[in-house]
Amino acid sequence: MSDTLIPEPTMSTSATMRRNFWLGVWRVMKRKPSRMFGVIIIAGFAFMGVFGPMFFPAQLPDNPNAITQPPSWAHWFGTDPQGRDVLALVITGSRYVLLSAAVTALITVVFGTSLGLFSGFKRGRWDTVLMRVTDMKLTIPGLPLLLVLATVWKFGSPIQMGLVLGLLGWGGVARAVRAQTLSLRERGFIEAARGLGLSTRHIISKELLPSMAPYIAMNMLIAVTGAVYAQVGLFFLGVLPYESDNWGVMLNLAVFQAGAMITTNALGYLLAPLLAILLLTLGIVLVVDAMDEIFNPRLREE
Amino acid sequence: MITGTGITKTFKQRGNVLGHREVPALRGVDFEIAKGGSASFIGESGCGKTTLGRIIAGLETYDAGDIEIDGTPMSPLKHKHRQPHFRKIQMIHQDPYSALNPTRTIYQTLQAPLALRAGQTGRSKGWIDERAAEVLSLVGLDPGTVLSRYPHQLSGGMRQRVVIARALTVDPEMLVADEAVSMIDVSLRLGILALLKDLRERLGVSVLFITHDVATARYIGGDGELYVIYRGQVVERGPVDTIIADPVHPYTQSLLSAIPVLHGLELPGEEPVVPLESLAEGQSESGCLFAARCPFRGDGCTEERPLLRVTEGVPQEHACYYPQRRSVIARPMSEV
Amino acid sequence: SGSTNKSSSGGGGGLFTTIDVNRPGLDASAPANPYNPKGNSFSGFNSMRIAWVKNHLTDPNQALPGIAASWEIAPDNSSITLKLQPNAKWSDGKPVTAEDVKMSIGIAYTQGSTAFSVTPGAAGAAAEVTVVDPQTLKITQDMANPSPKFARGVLDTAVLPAHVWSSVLPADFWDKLKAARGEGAEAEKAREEITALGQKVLTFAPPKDVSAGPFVLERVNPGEALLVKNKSFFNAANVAPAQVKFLNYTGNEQIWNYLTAGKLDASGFVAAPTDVMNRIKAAPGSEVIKGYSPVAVSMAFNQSKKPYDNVHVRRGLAYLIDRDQVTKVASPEGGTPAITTTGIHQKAAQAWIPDTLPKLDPYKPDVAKAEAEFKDAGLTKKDGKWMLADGKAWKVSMHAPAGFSDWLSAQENIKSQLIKAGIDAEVVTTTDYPLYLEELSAGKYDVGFWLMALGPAPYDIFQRLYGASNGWTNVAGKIEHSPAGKGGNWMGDPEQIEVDGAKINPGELTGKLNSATEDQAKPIMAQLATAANQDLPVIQLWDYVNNQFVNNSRFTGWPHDDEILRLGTGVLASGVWIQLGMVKSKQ
Amino acid sequence: MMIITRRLAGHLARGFVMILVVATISFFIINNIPGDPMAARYEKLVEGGMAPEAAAQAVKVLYGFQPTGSLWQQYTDFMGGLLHFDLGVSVSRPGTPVLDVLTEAAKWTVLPVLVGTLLSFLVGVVLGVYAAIKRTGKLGDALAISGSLLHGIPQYVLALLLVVIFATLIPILPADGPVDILFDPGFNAGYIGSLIEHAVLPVVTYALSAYGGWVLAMKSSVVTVLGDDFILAAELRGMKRSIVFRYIARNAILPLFTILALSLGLLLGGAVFIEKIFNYPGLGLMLIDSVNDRDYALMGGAFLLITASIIVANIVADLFYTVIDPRVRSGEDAS
Amino acid sequence: MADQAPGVRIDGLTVVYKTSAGELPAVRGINLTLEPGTITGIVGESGSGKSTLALSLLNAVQPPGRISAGSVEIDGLGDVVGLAGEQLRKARGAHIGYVFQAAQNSLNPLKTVGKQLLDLGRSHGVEDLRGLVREAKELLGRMGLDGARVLDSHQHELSGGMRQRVGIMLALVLNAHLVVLDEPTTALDMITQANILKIVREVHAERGLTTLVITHDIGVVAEVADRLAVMYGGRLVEQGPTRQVLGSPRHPYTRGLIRAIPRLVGDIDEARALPGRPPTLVTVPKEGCVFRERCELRMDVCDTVDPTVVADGARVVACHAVSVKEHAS
Ligand SMILES: Nc1ncnc2c1ncn2[C@@H]1O[C@H](COP(=O)(O)OP(=O)(O)OP(=O)(O)O)[C@@H](O)[C@H]1O
Ligand SMILES: Nc1ncnc2c1ncn2[C@@H]1O[C@H](COP(=O)(O)OP(=O)(O)OP(=O)(O)O)[C@@H](O)[C@H]1O
Ligand SMILES: [Mg+2]
Ligand SMILES: [Mg+2]
Repeated sequence: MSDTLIPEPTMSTSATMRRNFWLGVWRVMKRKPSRMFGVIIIAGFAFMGVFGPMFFPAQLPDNPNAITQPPSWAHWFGTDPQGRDVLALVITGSRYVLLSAAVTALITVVFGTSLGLFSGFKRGRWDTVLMRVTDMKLTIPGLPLLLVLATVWKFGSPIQMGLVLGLLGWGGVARAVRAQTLSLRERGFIEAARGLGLSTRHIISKELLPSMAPYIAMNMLIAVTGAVYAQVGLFFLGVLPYESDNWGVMLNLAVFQAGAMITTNALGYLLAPLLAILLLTLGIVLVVDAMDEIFNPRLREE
Repeated sequence: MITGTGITKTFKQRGNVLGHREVPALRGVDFEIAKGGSASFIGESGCGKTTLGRIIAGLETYDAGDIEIDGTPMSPLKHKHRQPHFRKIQMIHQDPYSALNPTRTIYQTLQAPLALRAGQTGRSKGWIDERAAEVLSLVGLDPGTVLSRYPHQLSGGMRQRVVIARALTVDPEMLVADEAVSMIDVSLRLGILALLKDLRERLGVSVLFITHDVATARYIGGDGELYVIYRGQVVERGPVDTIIADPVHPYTQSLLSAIPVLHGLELPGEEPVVPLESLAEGQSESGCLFAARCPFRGDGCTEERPLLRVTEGVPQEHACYYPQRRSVIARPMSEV
Repeated sequence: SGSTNKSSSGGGGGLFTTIDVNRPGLDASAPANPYNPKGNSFSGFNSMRIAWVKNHLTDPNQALPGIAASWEIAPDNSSITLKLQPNAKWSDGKPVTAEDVKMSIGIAYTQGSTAFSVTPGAAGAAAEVTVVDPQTLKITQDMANPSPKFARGVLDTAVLPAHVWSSVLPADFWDKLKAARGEGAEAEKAREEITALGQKVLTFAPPKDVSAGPFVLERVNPGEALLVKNKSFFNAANVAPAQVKFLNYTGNEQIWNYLTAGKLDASGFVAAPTDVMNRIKAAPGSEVIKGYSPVAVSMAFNQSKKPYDNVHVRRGLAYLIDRDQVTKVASPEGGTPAITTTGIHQKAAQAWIPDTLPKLDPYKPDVAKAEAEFKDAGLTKKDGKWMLADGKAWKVSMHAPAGFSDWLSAQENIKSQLIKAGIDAEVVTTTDYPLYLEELSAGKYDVGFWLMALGPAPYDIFQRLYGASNGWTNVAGKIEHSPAGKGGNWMGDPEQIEVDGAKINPGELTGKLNSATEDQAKPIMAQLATAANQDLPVIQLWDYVNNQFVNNSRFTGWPHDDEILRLGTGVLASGVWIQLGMVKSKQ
Repeated sequence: MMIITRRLAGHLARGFVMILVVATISFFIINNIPGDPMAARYEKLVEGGMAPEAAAQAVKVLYGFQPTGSLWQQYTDFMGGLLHFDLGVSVSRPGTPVLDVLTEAAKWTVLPVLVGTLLSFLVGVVLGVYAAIKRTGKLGDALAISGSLLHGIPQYVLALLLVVIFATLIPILPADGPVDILFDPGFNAGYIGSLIEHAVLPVVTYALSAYGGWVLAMKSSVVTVLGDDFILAAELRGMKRSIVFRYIARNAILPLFTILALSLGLLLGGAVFIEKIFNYPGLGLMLIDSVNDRDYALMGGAFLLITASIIVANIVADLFYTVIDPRVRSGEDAS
Repeated sequence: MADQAPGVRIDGLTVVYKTSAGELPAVRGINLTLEPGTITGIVGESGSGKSTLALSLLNAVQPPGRISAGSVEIDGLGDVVGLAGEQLRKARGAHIGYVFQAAQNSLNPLKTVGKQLLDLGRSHGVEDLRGLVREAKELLGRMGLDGARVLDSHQHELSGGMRQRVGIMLALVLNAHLVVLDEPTTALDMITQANILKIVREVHAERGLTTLVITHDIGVVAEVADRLAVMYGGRLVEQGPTRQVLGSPRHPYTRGLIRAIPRLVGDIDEARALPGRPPTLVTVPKEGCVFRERCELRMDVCDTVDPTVVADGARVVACHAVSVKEHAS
């Protein structure tokens, strides 16, 4: 029966599939213009984080004669109390924020996913123990813990910052992934794969993970926002060491030093990082909206 | 040859610290399926058919008893060593929608187990592609159009065929078909059944057919054995046609009586048996499990549980103190 | 000495709204106890002191009358005799007597204060407290280690009602105190016991506020505290407000908000950026009264770190940093750029060392001079960047605690100035002040900011520069020096430094100031100022200005007299002005 | 009833263990906090003109009672105290037991959190239903997107914006504490009015920041329920719209109640930003203060209290569910 | 309220669903008459439009679907397609009882059956609620259940068969005389199914109803229905008295369907699968015979012309081949 034509899709294998995937993503994105907008925003932030600082000198030019100026043509968001351009600060500051957010997201997702997968897949005693730990972790309130931790550790670099936030943030993902794993486990196809003798690695990486991709991706984006908020918030509260162009520090200085609440001169200094956060939120919200469709081949193609 | 002796399974329904509920799903089931042969399990919803099927396919553990595959008992083996044996037994799920990974194309679905085989036997990638096309052709699908599809792009019948094709990739000795057609369009069901029958005949794959529809059991495994299961216990066991024609256990009789009569074509059986209603209540654990619902219950039925055995004048094994033939099934008008 | 101003017309009533800028976070559960760090006791309002000491430029013993109407200081500072206000009364109507004051002094001993300390050998400690008559007390100084500011220490003591607080001190307290002044194990034990009493004092919660001040605490909630006029106050007739409301705050921005909204009738100084300052000044009735604050901030070096051990490097930096610019960015209203590094606030310097001041190097910004100094120090300039003598990169790493925004601004500005001059620089913050201090004194930082020139007493002025932080400790009048990096010596100046060709020991000189009279002090001050100027253990950046915000919409009569404005730290000046009858309700 | 008691027993046991663990963690973290509060206090006194020796003595008085003894000793003392609800004595407020400080602060947290959460819950749930019903329309889209946005915006951003608008640009609302002192505390119009006026901004911030979550949760819950057969069945039986609506609402709101209880617990600790920005003297602000004051005892106590409130909220949520969902009540798993 | 079994005349009924490919008909040009007092069964495979048709009887097609043409005349109600608002709501339940496809989930999980019954009574302005409860208990008792206990139970406390009976009770308790049962036994096991079918038959007779039973299982229709209609791709391809249709099916689809059922007795090999597969909304031919792709009697005309519905006494068939044969014979 066999030497029938070697069917066409076998040659197409991964390359075409990948192409089809991206075509599908394109279709999903096109369906709602808002999603495109979201992607553009996120791409913009990513670009800003990677290349933004390159457009500016390491030490931003300051001007002691023009400190805390209101927005003008020269300085779209005005200047800070050192007379530096606020927009430039936001842009150069994005790297810290986004880098640590990326680290957080990575840790959250990798740690949370592996733990959730392991727990849901192994079940039994391991599951019980891990989930108790996760429960406990989830019970401990993050922000207060961070406040207390901030007195013990110095979050010197964005990587360290991201690390700590990541280690505090995996609980939710682990929970969600475990729940997903448990429910997928009951699906026929996982059982079939086990029956066929496929390796656990195959089952996890090829069968489970792709099905959970939207959840994971969504959680990753949520982790990114969460991390941005948490760290900016901590800097804002002033419990973390100061970094001159950090968004949170800008907020802190705008409020507690430049008097943004009192004079409109400093309003730009306050609003610029706020707007950056809002915009990032918006971008992420819009993209999360498309996540399910991107990873679901059915929704992708319709 | 696959045999099981005294398979017992009790589910512990998760409670909390202070205890849990026990659900006895199987109570010492014996079975035997010859190479290339067939067997059918029938019974009401919740009687334990699926559980038994999953145990046979190695997807579920059991509390007592043992399964022997080609003479090798499974219990003493470690999980890792059992696996190659159980791989010879492949399960066809009831629901072809969930049995295929929606994120993987049919090619990917078939390729994974084939790649495993290829790796073990040192075959080339070309062989994988060839074999993928081959198994699809075996189940009557056109590889050219199907391979690159995602499951959602196929109809229910095609999906079920893909599921069967996937099972065939590992050259199984037995297929466990759990209600394999109940979610498929009526007009297509017979196609799948025919395919299974065909595979049995051509490839010598034995088929274990799990269903609540006796007629389909007859279609696939007319020459095999029928196991009637009630609340985890086999209450009647024998050749399919014998049991259909001459059921002796009141539960089997109720099941057969319940089959709708095609009024234009058939005449109803003369002595239909309707069980006394009280399925949910009074699930007493003592005596005959069916006693509470049995219209013919007699002395002793509620005291000691009847075990599967052969009695005089009854060709098939049964677990009833008062076995009696009754004409319950509808007969075609043409025969009358 | 002075007397109560009785000329003004009476009360007038009204609500006086103010804020204690030194104490964020009013705590509703804290007692009206002046020693409790969160206590709801507002100095000048419901908390009275013997007198209100001033930050005179040179004389630490000047004060405005408080519960003491007048006092006499022995010419050799060996004693002070207090005359209480003749009709001073507690808010519950009982008279304030010399016994009350004596008990207050006893309580002060348990807490430790400048004049009432049980630490053996403490300078300027009192030896004896004698009640002469119900209105008169005499307090003598232990002349073993006298201090010219003994009287200040006595005057600056809170008075508490004996009939409320007496249970806090045991009956044999004065005997114990006497024992504590001795030597040996017995004395040690007595001192322990007195210190232990301190705990009791600290946590003592009077059932209700009994005040000898113009006001008495009515109630506190987490947002505000309300005080009402003390009808029994000796000068009640001239106390204008009927009620005083203390607002709470958690951050400066809130005070700015109050001020721009014209909510506050008076407030101590709070740093504010220029724009905010302008808004505040623009508020109706708003006025800023400039006062004197004997504090300066400096950029301090850790000389165990290279290249700061080299005086040329420090001088080079002094020539580079434009202090005017730094001050303009960091503290435009609250500070004036230091004219040069002297270790003394410039106003006080003019009084203390008028002849020496012009001779000191002003370190005017001068790149050429700076570069010459760096070259002298062996530094090299490569690709426009200054390298250390050993060829390694040089980065000026400045530290500050995170909450100190004016310091941070200053450091940011300095950083940018240095970078422009080819010196790499960075600003590193520490989460908070306690940690900053701990790490600073552990020698973890290269460069940090440091407060100094804490007048008016000459010893206090210089001990910030040539005291413990620089290795010299003063134990019972004996000066000892620990080497750099040990015993809290993080500045690391050598024990002897050369000034105008002569070797001096600045620590010892500073120690001498502790007992020197004004005339004796002057030449020493000149010597030390010159030493600081030439050796530059720190670079003095700006001298603080103690501005007071007042509002003329509801009350008038704010003093503008510089002398009156120089009230000591920790006192709510407006409370003193009110009790003296200066402040009037606007009709 | 049996089930409820059983569940409660399990929860309490687990909650107790949790508290012990958290207490241990906080004890050790807090014991490792660097920074010497004595040094800072000393500096302050010296800056204020006190002689160094005297300042040293004053500091000793203030911090003289700092815990001494081995770490293990301190730990057992701490845990022993816990069993009697004794959280030690505040360092920055000498003489005041931590528990007193906490209860005082908790008072100011609980009220606005409660009001804000309930308010947002009501509004969010109603609009969530609307968003679900109109989910294909523009309005539904707008509600959902605005919900996501508000849900996504950090609390402090909202709070800052509100302060800028209502306390700075158009100064119509106070942002400085919980009440005006001039009013006699008690049940009188002035005092209560002042309380309310001061609570407006914090409450609105809570409400706004929580609202998005409710809208989204309610929307998805309603969409799920709308897809349930029994709703169509009820319509096909000719049930009144109001009754059908009640069916939808009650079934959809059920899972939200759990979240509600949980979020109340979480909010107790999560109020840090709002309290800081509005100077509302609740637990969050106190936590920040205690961190800044290096008041170990207070910090540990606050942290513990916040965690405990979450644990309690968890238990309450679960029991609540047990009571209102007949499926759980009868022992079946409702998942 | 009609106290007698009403007749129903469905005329030219077309229902379309809005999809990404535009509005597509799920039910097209259906003419069907339910004689008063009869049980009519409709069989068809998944997606053939059975539920859509059933919902149309109550004018309850859910968005994105809508009735685009045709009428449903019910005695005593008029054209249901024209009803709206309160009128329509009152007709549902009181005139037409509907037993839901997945009756397992047709009850509010949070309320007891009794409370839902009272809600139903209030919705229809029943004044004598006690009477309603009595009636319900009677009905349940009639179906072999302990009425009081069932009314006191929540959905999850009832088994599938019990829920289905509760569904039937709720459809009948307001004294509706037209009852639509959509897949009343799907997902029930054999014995329960037989039981429910028996109840349907008995209740139908006792209360004098007009009943429409919808199923994909010919066996079910064969058990209960007087008349049988076969649907395929949204069209009615054949109808007639059950015994006649089963005994001598005319339409090739009906024939194929019957042949595809494995039987308990007789030669197994007679059973044969239908080739091809049922169409979906998108793949169903827009013109011509909907069944032609799978038809063994396919002719050229089938591709372009809709077969006309030919009535022959009580039997109706829509097939070119059949009419040709008839003409020939
Ligand atoms: N994982 C499980 N946990 C607890 N109980 C289970 C589990 N799986 C099955 N059961 C119980 O075991 C019994 C047998 O279930 P099983 O699924 O084998 O029945 P079945 O005969 O296949 O029924 P159906 O015809 O409905 O598929 C049932 O009572 C079921 O509730
Ligand atoms: N909401 C909907 N949107 C789009 N198409 C729909 C919708 N509901 C039903 N359809 C389509 O209408 C056709 C008829 O559906 P209907 O539910 O009436 O079929 P059915 O015969 O009842 O099938 P089943 O046996 O699966 O219940 C199907 O092709 C289905 O895909
Ligand atoms: Mg099953
Ligand atoms: Mg249907």
